[in-house]
Amino acid sequence: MMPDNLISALFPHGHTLSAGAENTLSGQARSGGRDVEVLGITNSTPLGPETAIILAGHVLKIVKSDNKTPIIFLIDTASQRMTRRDEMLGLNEYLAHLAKSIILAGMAGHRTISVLYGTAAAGAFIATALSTQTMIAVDGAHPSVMDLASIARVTKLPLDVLTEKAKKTPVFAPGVEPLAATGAVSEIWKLSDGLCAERLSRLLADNQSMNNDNRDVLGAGRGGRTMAADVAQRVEKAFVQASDLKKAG
Amino acid sequence: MIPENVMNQPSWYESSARARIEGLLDAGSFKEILGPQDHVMSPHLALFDLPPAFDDGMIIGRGLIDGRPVAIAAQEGQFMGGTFAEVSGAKLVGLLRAVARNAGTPQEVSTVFLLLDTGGVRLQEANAGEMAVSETIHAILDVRHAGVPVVALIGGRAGAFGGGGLVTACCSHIIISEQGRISVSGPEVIETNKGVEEFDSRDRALVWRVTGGRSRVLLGGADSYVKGDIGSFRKAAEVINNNAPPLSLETLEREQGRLEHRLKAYGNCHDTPEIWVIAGLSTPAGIADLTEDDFIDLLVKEGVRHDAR
Amino acid sequence: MEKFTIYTQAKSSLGGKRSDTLTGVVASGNLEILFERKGEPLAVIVEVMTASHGYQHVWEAVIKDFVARVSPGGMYISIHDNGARPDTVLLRLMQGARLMEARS
Amino acid sequence: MTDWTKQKAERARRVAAVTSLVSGKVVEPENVTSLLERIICSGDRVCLEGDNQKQADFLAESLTRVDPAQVHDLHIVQSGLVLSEHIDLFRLGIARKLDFSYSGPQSGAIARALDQGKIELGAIHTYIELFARYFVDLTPHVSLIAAVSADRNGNLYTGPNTEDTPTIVEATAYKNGIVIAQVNKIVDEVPRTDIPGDQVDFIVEAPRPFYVEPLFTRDPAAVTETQILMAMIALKGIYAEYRPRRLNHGIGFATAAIELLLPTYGKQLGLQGEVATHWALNPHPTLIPAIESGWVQQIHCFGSEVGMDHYMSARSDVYFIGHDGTLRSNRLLCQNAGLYACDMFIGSTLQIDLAGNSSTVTPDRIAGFGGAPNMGADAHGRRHISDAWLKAGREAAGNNGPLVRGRKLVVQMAETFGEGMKPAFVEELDSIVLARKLGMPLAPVMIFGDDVTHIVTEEGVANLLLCRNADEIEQAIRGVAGYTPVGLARDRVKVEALRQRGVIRRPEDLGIDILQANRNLLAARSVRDLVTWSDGLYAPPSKFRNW
Repeated sequence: MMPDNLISALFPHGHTLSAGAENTLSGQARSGGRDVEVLGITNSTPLGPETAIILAGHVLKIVKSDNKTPIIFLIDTASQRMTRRDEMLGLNEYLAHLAKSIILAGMAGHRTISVLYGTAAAGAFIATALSTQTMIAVDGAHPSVMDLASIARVTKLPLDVLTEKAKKTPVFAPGVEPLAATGAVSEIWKLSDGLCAERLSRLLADNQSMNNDNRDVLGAGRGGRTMAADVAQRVEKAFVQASDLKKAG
Repeated sequence: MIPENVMNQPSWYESSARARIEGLLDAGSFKEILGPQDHVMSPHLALFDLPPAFDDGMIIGRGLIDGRPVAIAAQEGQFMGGTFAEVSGAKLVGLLRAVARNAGTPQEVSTVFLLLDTGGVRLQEANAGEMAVSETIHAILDVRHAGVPVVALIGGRAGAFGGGGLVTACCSHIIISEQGRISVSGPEVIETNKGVEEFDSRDRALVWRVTGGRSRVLLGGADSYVKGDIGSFRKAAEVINNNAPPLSLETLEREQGRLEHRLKAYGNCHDTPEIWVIAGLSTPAGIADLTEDDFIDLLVKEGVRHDAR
Repeated sequence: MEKFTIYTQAKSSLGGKRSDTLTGVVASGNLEILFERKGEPLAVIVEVMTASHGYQHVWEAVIKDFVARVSPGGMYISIHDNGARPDTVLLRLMQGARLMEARS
Repeated sequence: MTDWTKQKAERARRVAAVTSLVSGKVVEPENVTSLLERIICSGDRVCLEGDNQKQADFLAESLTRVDPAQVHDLHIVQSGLVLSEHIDLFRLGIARKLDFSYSGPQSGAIARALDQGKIELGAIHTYIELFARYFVDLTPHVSLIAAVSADRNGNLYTGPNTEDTPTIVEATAYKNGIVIAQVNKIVDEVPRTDIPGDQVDFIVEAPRPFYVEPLFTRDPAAVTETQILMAMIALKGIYAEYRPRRLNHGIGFATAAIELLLPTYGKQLGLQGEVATHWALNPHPTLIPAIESGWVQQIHCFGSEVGMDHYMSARSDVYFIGHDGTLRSNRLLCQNAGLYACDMFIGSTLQIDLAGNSSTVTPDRIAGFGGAPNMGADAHGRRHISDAWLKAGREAAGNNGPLVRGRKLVVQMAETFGEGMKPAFVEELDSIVLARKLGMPLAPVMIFGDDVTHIVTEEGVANLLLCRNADEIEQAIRGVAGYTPVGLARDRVKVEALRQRGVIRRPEDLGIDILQANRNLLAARSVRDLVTWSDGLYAPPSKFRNW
């Protein structure tokens, strides 16, 4: 099913989006007076090799056209598909290929933005929404790594204890707010306020140093990841010093 | 008389992350960054009453292989399953960013080696771990974009699961041993979610047929296959040079073609021997039972090469 | 997590030049021990963080035997324990001391 | 006039009652439950073959389906009670009384059933003891057995897992009992006749092959440094001292470590050809490196082991192999060999008290004994000598004492702390607590202290032969009990005195550097290595693979 509400909120000035095979969508739209490419996953589809390879194919075709058109990803996936067959075929390669294609598009000068309007979890989340330069959460977005019940099973902690802990420490809690705190989500939009199209065109206009992954800095500022940015920076400094040490020794 | 093929060098599978680094690099050349004495540890494990590790299970630094400067990162699979977490992830991300930033400077390295041994994201700090995986992938691609190959070495107890499977497939080149496993969802996870009929995680021969080193290298999920001793990993690491594929549109288009073909050719198979039948291998049901030497001969004969990655 | 520090004295300083070493891994039933050469030459300070509660007297007995066997004066020893048994603790301590005694 | 053939007549009556259900000796699987209802009468003693490994599982399942109103109060007499169906018989009221040896996975269920009064327990036997009673007062009326194949005359091929079958059939068939066999396949000709057809009344081709549990496979990858240290202590402190050539090993990891150290550390000690040449032993995969290195001359087996069949067939100089080319095992005979023909038993245990009594019973489990008590007992009937036996006997008698007889070396290995930091050394065995709770007149002690000659822990070896009184035994045990409460409560002066006398020997007393105890000493570090050692002949079950 096409996310018509979302599409009309983002692209009131027209689009040619249509549903494709394997619960994908694709087409072009207008935003802020320019053409954008739009790709998506619908129906909370668990991400398997078929869906991933179709989307990656679209992305690579857009990159090949060499016109630097922005790409907007509308994401409603689930976790990666969990079957023996998919793993046997190398699901990790398919998901990584999709991630690489999206990141390559960014490197090649395409502004990449994901709009999460449904669920996304674990490897599917990494391969899609988290591979774009900017991620937006709208109504219905529910990103997660794993649901609390599964975390409870793995950590062997009672669910209610875990739920209680999650309130105090959002570092493992599912949902938009905890993930926004880590820097994953840039902005949270409401479809009903009628401002989404405007916000999108503003984002598209701002393409300064978009290939600098600064989500850890964002996470530090928001208090959801207090150590990551600092540790990474310390390592970067020490890396240069370690090379000096080598020469000295 | 102990057979030579048993009484071998220290095994990669059994060794600690630190022992792997020692064995991989030129003797005494490892310079650790944020080592144990810096006490940079996970702030989150105390909430779960779990003991931290001085290095958070991620050992990073610089060193030499055959005199060439390299960057190296190793996950300790025995600590929290080698998981990606806030600190362990940030150490890796910082290292990769430093490599990308210093490419072309006197501080540059020729290659990055990732000794992955991971169950994926550390669930006790799931969001930070998920972000660490994503940031690692971005940083690996930046390193590759800067012209420095990133090589994954897979052969530890924990394998390369979850986000670790994605990270592996983002590298320029993958070296794997028989014991190595690469997958996204682990067999136990699939069994828990989909039932034992879908994936019997206790049938370990099946687990290895689906995720193990031999199947991965035959199917194209890994590039080099080595025996399980540290010395063999080092030998394979020595010969990696800058002809690893750059990250480019052409590379990804070739990968697109390779993965589309795989799906089309083998998409109806349910176990790897069915794939080997279609692929025309001579002992489709007996791949796992070949000796290491016979399997390596088979690879040479088949000329399996998957350089589009 | 239970945390405590054991202060004791050795008869002599531990030989060797290494400033620090790490032995063991925080795996189930295992522990990691960080040896650092710092502080008074005969003092032995052992900082323990352990997932098994209620065994401080056992730790003290193990450390006492270790100090009697090896005389690790001048060592600051930090331990992260994930339920290692006392024999494993003693083995790791001996391994760590042996590494510290190395010439470089 | 006395009728001296009542049993014979009764047997004939029962056999006649099932003529409509059988064709010759063959019964179809769907008719088995009806057949059992007519063959078995309430109150019968029934042996439902449950060996250490091989299980007559289809017959067990069929027996649980009989009508308890018709068949009840059975007296189950079998060595292994390991399937859930075995417990179901008691739960359903089909069986009431039980005499057995070993329960393994059902140990918790047996304890619960006992507690609920569902089982009336006769005794927990050792294997030989139960087999002996088959011929005295526990002779089965009906035995339900398992074999690999049968011909239409009932000749059975039991395959490598012959185990208990000949003993059960001997007792049943020659005392007017009825023998029913499930087989994996009915064939025209069996590869060899393990059980002659005239001792077998009925055969059924089971819908699936009988279940076999791989009980003796210890993954070298799981052998710890502590176990390696203990193995080194045992090799240097016991094997090198007494030079036992004929022996049995238990199935724990500590003895697996010894097996894996023979070709390395054992060779360094110059022990090859001097010790461990002849064995009464299950087919331990971890012994493959020692066999391949030429240490082992001969092994007789209690049963087989999953994956070892091809290897053993190809090593017929070492193993007992039939003319058909497959292993012949026999639990009774091998247990007897372990009791009388071995100089040493060495095995792991879970709990040892201050008198050296040991047990694997925990408060909520009745695991039974299996063979350890026979292997781990001095055979007072033994009359032949060996150097090891005489040396142990001399030590026990004291240098000046009269030599009454030799002693079997009975060595218990225990890591001072077990799973979950549970101390192996205790003031009182859990089995004694359990016996009190269940009102059992005899506590299930695995090996009695007066049979134990040595205790090996990671702290050292205690030689109880050299102890002259109960106090010395207690301090010798405390002296190797490490940091357990029992160990911490040692009398340090007395322990040091015992050490001076050589009663206690620590690694350093034996010239062992504990930092040598490392996994690179193992001749094989993985199951894959064992396969390589075996030249590809060993085919481990899937659950032990990582390739």
